[in-house]
Amino acid sequence: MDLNKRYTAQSWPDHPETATLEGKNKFVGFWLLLAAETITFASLFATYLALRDRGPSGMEFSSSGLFELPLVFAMTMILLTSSLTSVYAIHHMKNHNFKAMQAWLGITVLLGLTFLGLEIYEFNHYVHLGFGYTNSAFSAAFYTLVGTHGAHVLFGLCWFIALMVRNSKRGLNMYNAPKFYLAALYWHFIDVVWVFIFTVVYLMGAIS
Amino acid sequence: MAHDTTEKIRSHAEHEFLKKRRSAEMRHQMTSFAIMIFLTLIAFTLVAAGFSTYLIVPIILLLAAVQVVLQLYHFMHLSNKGHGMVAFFMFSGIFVAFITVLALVTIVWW
Amino acid sequence: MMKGLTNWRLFALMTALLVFLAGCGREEISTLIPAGKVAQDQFNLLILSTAVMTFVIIAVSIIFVLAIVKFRRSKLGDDMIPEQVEGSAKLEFIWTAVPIVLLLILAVPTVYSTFDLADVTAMDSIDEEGNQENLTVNVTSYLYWWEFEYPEEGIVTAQELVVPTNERVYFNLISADIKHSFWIPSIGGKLDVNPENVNKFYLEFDKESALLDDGVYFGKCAELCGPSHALMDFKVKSVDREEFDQWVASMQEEVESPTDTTAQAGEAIFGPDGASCIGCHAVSGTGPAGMAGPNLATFGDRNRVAGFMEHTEENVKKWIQDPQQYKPGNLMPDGKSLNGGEEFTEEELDALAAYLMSLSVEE
Amino acid sequence: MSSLAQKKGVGAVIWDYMTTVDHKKIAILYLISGGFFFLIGGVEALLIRIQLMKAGNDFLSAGLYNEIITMHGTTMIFLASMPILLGFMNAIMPLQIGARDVAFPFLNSLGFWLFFFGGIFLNLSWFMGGAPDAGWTNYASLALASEGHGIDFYALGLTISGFGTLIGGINFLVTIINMRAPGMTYMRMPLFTWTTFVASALILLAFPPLTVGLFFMVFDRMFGANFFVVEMGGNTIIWEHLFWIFGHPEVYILILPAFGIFSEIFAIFSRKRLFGYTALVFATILIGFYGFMVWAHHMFTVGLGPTANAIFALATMIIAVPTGIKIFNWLLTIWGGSIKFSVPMVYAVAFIPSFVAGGVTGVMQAIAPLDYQLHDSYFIVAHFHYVIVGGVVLAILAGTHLYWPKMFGTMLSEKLGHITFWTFFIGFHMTFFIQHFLGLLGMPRRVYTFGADQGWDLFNAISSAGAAFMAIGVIVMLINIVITTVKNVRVGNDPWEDGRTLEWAIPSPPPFYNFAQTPLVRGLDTYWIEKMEGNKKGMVYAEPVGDIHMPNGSILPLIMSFGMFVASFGALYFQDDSKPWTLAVLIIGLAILFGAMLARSLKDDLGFYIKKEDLIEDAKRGGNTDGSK
Ligand code: HEA
Ligand code: HEA
Ligand code: HEC
Ligand code: CUA
Ligand SMILES: [Cu+2]
Repeated sequence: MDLNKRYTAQSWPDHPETATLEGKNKFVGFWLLLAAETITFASLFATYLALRDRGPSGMEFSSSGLFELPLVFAMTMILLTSSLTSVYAIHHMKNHNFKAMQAWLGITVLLGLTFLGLEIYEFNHYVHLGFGYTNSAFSAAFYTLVGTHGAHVLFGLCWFIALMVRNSKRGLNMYNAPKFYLAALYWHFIDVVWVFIFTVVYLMGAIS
Repeated sequence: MAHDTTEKIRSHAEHEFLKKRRSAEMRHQMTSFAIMIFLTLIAFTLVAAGFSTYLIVPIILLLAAVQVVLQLYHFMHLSNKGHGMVAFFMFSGIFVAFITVLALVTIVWW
Repeated sequence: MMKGLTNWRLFALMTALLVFLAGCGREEISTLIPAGKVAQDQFNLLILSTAVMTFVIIAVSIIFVLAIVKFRRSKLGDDMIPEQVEGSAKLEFIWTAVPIVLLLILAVPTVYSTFDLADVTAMDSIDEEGNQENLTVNVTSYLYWWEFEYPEEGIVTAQELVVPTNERVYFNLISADIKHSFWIPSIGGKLDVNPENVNKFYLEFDKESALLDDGVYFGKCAELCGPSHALMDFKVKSVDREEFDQWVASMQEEVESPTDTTAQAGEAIFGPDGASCIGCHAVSGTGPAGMAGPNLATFGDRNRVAGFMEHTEENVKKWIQDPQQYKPGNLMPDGKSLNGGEEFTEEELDALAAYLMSLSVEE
Repeated sequence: MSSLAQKKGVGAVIWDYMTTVDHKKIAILYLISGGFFFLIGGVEALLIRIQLMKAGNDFLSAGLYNEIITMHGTTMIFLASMPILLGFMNAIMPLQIGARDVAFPFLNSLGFWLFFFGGIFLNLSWFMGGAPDAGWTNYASLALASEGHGIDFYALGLTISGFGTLIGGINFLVTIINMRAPGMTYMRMPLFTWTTFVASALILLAFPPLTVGLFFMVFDRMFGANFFVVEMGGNTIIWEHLFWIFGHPEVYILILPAFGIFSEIFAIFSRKRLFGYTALVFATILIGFYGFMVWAHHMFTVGLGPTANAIFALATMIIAVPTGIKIFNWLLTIWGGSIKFSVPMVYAVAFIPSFVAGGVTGVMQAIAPLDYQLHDSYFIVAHFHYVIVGGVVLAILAGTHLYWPKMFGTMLSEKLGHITFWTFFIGFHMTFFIQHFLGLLGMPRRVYTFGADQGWDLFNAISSAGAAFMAIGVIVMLINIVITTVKNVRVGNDPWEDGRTLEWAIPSPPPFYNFAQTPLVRGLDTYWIEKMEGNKKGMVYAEPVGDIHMPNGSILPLIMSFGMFVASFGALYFQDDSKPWTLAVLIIGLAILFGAMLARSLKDDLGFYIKKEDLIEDAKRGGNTDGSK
């Protein structure tokens, strides 16, 4: 594959992410990874549900009293929006508009960072209330589930940033187009997981 | 095994058509996004309003499921051409995910 | 005719096999010599399924042997190119349908028995006077020993379960530390003893254990639980109802001090002013339950020391001196540390052994 | 850079293997390390049998015995059987579908090195304070109570090698989905490729629960979490579920590729196409699917309640149906064929009754109330060794003989092969048949000793004697391998003469680009079709000779795996106060890992081209280059 080959918007293929065999392979492989991730998260959710509110006798924390819903609401909105901004980025990728793509990715990263900041704040807050990781089965399950999601956000951000920096000078080509596409897919997947987290952990917790 | 696609240059008309289609698609995405936000709002409002648990839980789970479908099908294009195999594996994954959750919520019962 | 013949052969073969095996096994522990309803039900399932499986194996073997005998290349010649057959829908149907039928034959009794053996609804039923109708035993497992509490009767014993024959006995199982599994092979299948929940089931004991060579049924821990998992045995005495009631009554009596002087000396060492064995071991049949060591009220009546060693004074002494050597990883301290840093003297050991052997509720 | 063959020094060869991304070399790496672990697991098995040879034996102490059974089970399943099968998949599957390589050559190598370092890590426990001792199932309450670091080695080691396996699975799936040669439709794929596909799908879907369970174990033991700590609200049954949601599919991950190997053998050595190919394919898929709905049959005695037990009992029994379909289709494949009893075929033929015997005892265990008696007794040990040794190990031995010429270009001795077969086969039945009865006579499994008064002495002695026969068989096989390698008599494309699928149409061993021209597949058993039609070249080409794009080798996979290996030591000793360096080691390890990952993603690695001229040149010399560049 020739990295220096220049494309114009007109010669840029319809589906750049799957236009080469490498692209196709990455694409299918990545989706398979997402299928595995689905099960990973399901196992974490299942454990969380089984251990929710379980702790040593006399534990003072329960899911109904602990969580800060307004904060969670803000986080949800931010993450949902970032999912849309990454859709814009890919839209521009497909139109072979590198600058616009980078800009939208930049916005996505900013939103992601905000989300991560809020999550760190939230965890810190709970820990200060005395709800530490080693307190109970409940706290372990909670932090592990939500924290694993947080780690995915962090990884997604690093990925975006690495791609943006690495390719800033050379623009779009057949080699990196699939990478951008997959990073965006990953980001959507993170959003999907969050939808379940806010529903199952926070909302269902608040009313249990 | 061809590693580069044979290059195809679109005519001007084709290109314009494609751009139109993409913009239309983008409007579509905006709609999905609006729906997602709306569903989220409903979910949070329901909880804030404090209806009976038995009522809310199924509803918010359903809302979550709808959102996920929107993400998968619109943002992630799961229904597009060439996604047959990956969709199959995603569903297998969801199936295993489902029985895992089912097992741990029903069978760890004490 | 052909079919009848195979069936007959099969039956003969199975009977022969079982006779052979029964000869090898021990009545105290073999699942092939069931001594109670539960084990009997399970044994019947074993026979039924073995018959079905033997049929399967024979069917496969016939085709198999014919094929490898008839179609060897050495017989057919080197150049023979067989016809490339694609398959046969009819055959596919047959070998889908027949196994399904066979499985259905197994499925019905499986489901029935699964529910039947799990039926503990009668556990809490009470008669007019408000007494429990059925005997319930609370089993608690500890690292390498078993405690049996009879809540209605208010008595506790360890290592040796005593039960009446010919009635249902219900069990509540819970573990005090890690997971174990409660299994008396000739009486019925096992049930896990989990740390987080109480498991319930019932067993029936048809035969008095006194009629066995060893006088007891052998019970086992069936879940890997550490180094001495292999030694976490217990014994079961099944006696008729009358004898059982007597046993309960004498368990409920106050313990009398021994009359023999050596044993009296042993009692002193055992007590709070001696090596404080009493801090971990109760010697009264009334308990309490949940002590750090097994209740020793019936020690003199036991069949084994620590569940698996021959029941002799010699072994008791060895055990007290160095439990680790015999049951690695068990939680009883060795003689030296119990005796304030000094080994027990031979006399002290004699005394302890005599005392322990004198602890008895049988006449 | 040219494909010219050249003599290389030992160092260069080792470096070549450390950096290779060629699926055929990775296959060899898998085979060697898997074989090595098989020997270790086998020696552990022999130690077990020596200890249980007679009542009250004191050859091994109680604690050591538990370590040995744990490591025996873990090693055999995760480090021996699975990698060896992955090796065969790597060696053969791309050839069968007419591909030049797998989809992700780099990840392929990463998968291997992760497995390798995970396995080494696990086995280092022997020298670093004791091996894991809670059984290969590692049930949580015992695992948390276990002292020392054995369990930590287990949890971290399996996490690492588990990642490797998962990567391997994804790689094979994508390869099969995207890289089949023109004309190779799904329903024309050889059965070994099909079983690779389904087994990889099972890897994809089954490993995540295990990984999560292991993570919980790591966090509970090393970082103070309480997932399984009952007093803190934890629940140990969660581990059992997660383990078996993985564990049951795992046994099908083992047996399906074995089925695949035997399917190939039956067709080749009967000179007949597989009877009921379509049924075989669907049965494979069905087994994979049902595999996910039966895991609780390992937990019948846990106390899940009669409803759960009944459902899982019935679901389990159903698996007998697709498995039966396979057995009968194999029987009908040899029926009417022309059977040649070469070594691979002898194994395949012996496999049928052995596996059926193991399968039907599985169905007996599926009868929940009966399983209350059988569970955790030697009956279970007998069952799973019948299916594993009688299925998987026989397949591995058969596959070794079958594919040895394709992988190494030499033929293992038939005579020694038959000796191995008979000693191993007799030993196998002797060891394990009698164990059914031990179980029925009340002998629990995982006991380091047993009393003489329980009637188990004779049977245990017989069982131990059988193990010795198996050992002789394995040793003869090692001798066979050495002799064959020393003699080095080269063979042609189709050494068994009746090969049916694409891998037999190309040289043994194949050139590193596999196919100079991508083949066009014209039907099931494409090579057989060409042979029957008198096509001397063995295949029809889908493209003219042209430049071939190949990936570059890389040392990064090894470095990444090594990073995880290092980081694991940091995590392992994390809670030891006496070791202040743990955090530093953890960080260094992760830095190596992520550094290598970053290097990989920042450096464009576009591979290289083999020139058309070189290919033509190569073809003249028989197309037998060794792939050095
Ligand atoms: C390769 C590995 C492998 C395979 C293929 C199987 C196959 C099967 N296994 Fe096995 N199993 C194990 C490996 C395997 N198992 C291991 C390792 C354990 C123990 C783990 C541990 O605790 O350490 C275990 C334990 C195990 C248990 C738990 C026992 C217990 O601990 O209490 C059960 C219970 O149902 C079971 C059932 C089955 C069944 C029904 C099959 C079926 O797939 C078998 C199907 C095949 C046939 C039935 C034969 C061919 C069919 C016909 C000829 C058709 C006609 C047949 C009939 C109508 C019956 N297995
Ligand atoms: C793939 C899986 C696999 C394989 C192949 C085997 C193979 C064998 N297994 Fe095992 N086994 C398990 C998986 C496997 N096993 C599992 C999962 C358990 C449960 C563990 C647990 O309870 O947690 C188990 C448990 C287990 C037990 C029960 C232990 C107990 O419960 O207390 C026994 C006892 O007999 C046993 C025996 C054997 C024997 C004799 C072989 C033989 O077939 C081995 C044959 C191989 C050899 C004999 C190798 C010979 C090697 C040489 C001669 C070396 C030469 C040396 C050099 C050149 C360096 N195994
Ligand atoms: C720290 C508690 C503790 C103390 C103190 C203790 N034991 Fe024990 N003892 C145990 C435990 C626990 C067992 C069960 C060991 C096993 O079987 O795993 C046991 C078992 C025994 C047994 C075998 C019981 C049986 O049912 O067969 C005897 C006999 C015994 N102890 C005697 C003594 C004597 C005598 C002393 C004092 C010198 C003593 N013990 C002090 C904890 C204790
Ligand atoms: Cu208790 Cu094994
Ligand atoms: Cu299973």
